[in-house]
Amino acid sequence: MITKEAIMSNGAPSETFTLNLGPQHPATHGVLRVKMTMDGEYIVRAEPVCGYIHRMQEKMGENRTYAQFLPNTSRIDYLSAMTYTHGFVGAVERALKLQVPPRAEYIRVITSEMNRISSHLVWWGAFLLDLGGFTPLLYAFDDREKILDLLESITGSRLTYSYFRIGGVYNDVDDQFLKGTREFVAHMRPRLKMYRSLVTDNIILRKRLIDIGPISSEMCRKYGATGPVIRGSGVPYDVRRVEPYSVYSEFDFVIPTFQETDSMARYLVRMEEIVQSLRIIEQALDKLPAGPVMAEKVPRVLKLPAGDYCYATEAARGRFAVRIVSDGKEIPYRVKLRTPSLSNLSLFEEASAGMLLPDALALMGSLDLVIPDIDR
Amino acid sequence: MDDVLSGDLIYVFAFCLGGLAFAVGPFVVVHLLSERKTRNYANKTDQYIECGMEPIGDAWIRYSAVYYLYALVFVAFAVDVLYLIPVALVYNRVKEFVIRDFVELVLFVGILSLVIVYAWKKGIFEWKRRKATPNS
Amino acid sequence: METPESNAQLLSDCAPYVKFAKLDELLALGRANSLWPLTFGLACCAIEMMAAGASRFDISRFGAEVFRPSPRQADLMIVAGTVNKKMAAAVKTLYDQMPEPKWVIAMGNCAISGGPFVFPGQYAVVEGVDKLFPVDVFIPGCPPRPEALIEGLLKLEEKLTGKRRWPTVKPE
Amino acid sequence: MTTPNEPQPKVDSLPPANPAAATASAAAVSAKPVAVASPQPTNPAQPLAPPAPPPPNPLAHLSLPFKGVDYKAKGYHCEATVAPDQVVAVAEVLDKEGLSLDTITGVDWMVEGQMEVVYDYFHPTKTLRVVVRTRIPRDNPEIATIYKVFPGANWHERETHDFFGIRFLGHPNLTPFLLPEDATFHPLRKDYAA
Repeated sequence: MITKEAIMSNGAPSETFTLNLGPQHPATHGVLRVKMTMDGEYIVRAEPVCGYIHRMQEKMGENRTYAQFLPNTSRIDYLSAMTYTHGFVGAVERALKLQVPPRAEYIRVITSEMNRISSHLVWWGAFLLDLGGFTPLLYAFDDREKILDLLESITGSRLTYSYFRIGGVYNDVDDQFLKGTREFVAHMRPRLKMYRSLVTDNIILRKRLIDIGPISSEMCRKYGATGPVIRGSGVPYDVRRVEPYSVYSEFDFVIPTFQETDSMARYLVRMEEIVQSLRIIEQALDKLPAGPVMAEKVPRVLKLPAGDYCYATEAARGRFAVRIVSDGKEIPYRVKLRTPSLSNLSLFEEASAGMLLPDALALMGSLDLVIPDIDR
Repeated sequence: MDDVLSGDLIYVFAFCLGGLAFAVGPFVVVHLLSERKTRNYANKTDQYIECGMEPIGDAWIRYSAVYYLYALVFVAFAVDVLYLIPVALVYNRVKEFVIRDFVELVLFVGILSLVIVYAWKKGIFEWKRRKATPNS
Repeated sequence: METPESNAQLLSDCAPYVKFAKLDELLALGRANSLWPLTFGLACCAIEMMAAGASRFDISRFGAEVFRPSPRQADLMIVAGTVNKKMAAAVKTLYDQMPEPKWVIAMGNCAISGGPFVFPGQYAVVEGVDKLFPVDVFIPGCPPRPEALIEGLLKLEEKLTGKRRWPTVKPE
Repeated sequence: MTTPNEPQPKVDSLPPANPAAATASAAAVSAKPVAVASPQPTNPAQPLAPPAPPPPNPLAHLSLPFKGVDYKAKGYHCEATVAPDQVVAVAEVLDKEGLSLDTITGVDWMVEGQMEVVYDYFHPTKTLRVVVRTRIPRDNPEIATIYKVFPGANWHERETHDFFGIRFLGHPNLTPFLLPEDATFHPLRKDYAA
């Protein structure tokens, strides 16, 4: 670890200068500012400064009823909006002990997994953009448009779906969606082979990612990092398996885990997760039961019994948890949103000390950050 | 000074004038066509670009020497290419000197590429910093 | 000396072969067909802006796919997302650093009026980018579809050149 | 205004409050804090079924006042209500146990004149979700930082300080995290006027 003293004791001491990897920067994919103290190309200290897209989601939770807060949940992390709505809706259903019909649970799993694939595709395109390759972004968005068409046909919007409702889903899926999803799964598998030969086996990518930004599982535990970051460090922590919610316990899928702890491991975890999500979608399509998609007697005005209720889901970036503290009224007393990107980024300062600047950007890209997810 | 020489001189002079026009021309055109003033709302128009933030500290500081060595390697090859341009004009113009020209070219470029071998050994391309005192 | 009539006569003779236009119109035509946007994605609308720049919706058909990171090289700022009070100073700085001629597209409800984040007691969001600097084209939507962004670009080109290059789709 | 450490008349609909704020003896961690073991909040909607056997307490081997919680109803496996000065000790014990810090939540109980700070922990390998609650007086909310045990708490504490004004003693850099650098208001306090 290169500390400031080590640099200073370098014979002719070269001064450090402060660089703003500021709010408007192509590599931060949003408005994250990193105040970097640099010595030449080496980073002495990289301190992320957040809050440039703070949109008061938690304050809005305290002056909106449960149903009114749903559109907010899909604007926290707009790339895996389904799992965020699933977290909030799950917490309310847990408090009301509401039984969601099985068909709705299966539809929730299918749409969440498709949303995870579209989120990983955006990450893949943007990450390769950081490393200098522009073509993968075009391939990734071309496939992603197919997912968005399918999700748009049932939810009505491309990105910020408020598709899940308290007690079920907004409307039923028609067989045009089911047929399209099967075609998409069949189309995506050979595409993944092409992605592997185009990018994953590319020597330039391997040189840029292997042994870059090692994050030990101990550091993940100390900072609370979850998702592909902790799975890239050898710990198979996945909320779908550790705290099974919805009907995830009925599918068999593997939690991809790599021991190498470097950026390449996190890259491979996400590419493998796309394959696992395709498997889950296929199994869910085969076992999709008939029946209603909305619980019968959902009270019009929801009044949660007093107390606090948590619900955690596995978003594309990690563990998303909602804590609703209710005092019996129809407006929640406090809504706390535990978002994965905040914890994943909090270890960046320690992980990037002493690295070269381009490697630190590769590390930040491998953390897969969505900045409104950090600032809420 | 017979007229042939002055003809050539005029030709060279015209060529330099053309080069100068290419250099100064855009400034004149831009000055004529661009708007007179820039609208600004926080009068930060002439502040250095730093992702929308106020630059912290000064950039005129003592840098590590690696940048300088990197630039030296570039200069070595820039000069190398400079000499190759006239060679390209007369390359295998005379039929029986074909092999000789090729060997001379390879020799010239070979000697100059020793710079890269030397720089590689010195570890300039890995951006390693010279450690006066071995790092503990 | 030629009389005005013979001048007009001369112009009309070679009208079919030579197109006469004021220099400004020529410049406007060039600028309209090569708007270089500044990569300035803030939130959800940034993903739709990326989708517009990617393969299916492809704004390179209108010469706008070159996203310049540095404000000095961009002439169009697409404000895609929520501008909050901590970010307002940076947004104004970026606007100032862009050389004239520059235009602004406010993409999405957040940039137009603060969008879904306006409620009594809100303390963080600037309600509308036109509070900071003049905006040329507003694109409503949350987030607006990539086609809406392309329509916004065409509207801006119409504002520059006065002519609309694409037939307007009449809602039936 | 009643003095903060004298327990307020509890409104029964509030969650199990623990008035141990100032009166808890600063005994070693293992000593039982003066915690009123409040009854499990029965849900009035349900008919008064025979009380289910108390859910197992996975952290029973620890000497801390943990109570098992029904995961299906609440979303976490066990919780403990501790005095504010024991929070760091509990964090060290849970750190040795191998848990990881999930998040730190502030809740402003203005009616009671107390601020509640809730620490969430999860276990990376075992199925275990732990909640540690503590109550601090509302007029000068101060609590020790657990930054030394969990560096990840740095940002969570700065954010809770932003929203509630809870000062975390010993925190290396308690400047506004999400709010503008010069912000002095705390928006999530119940008495915050725009």
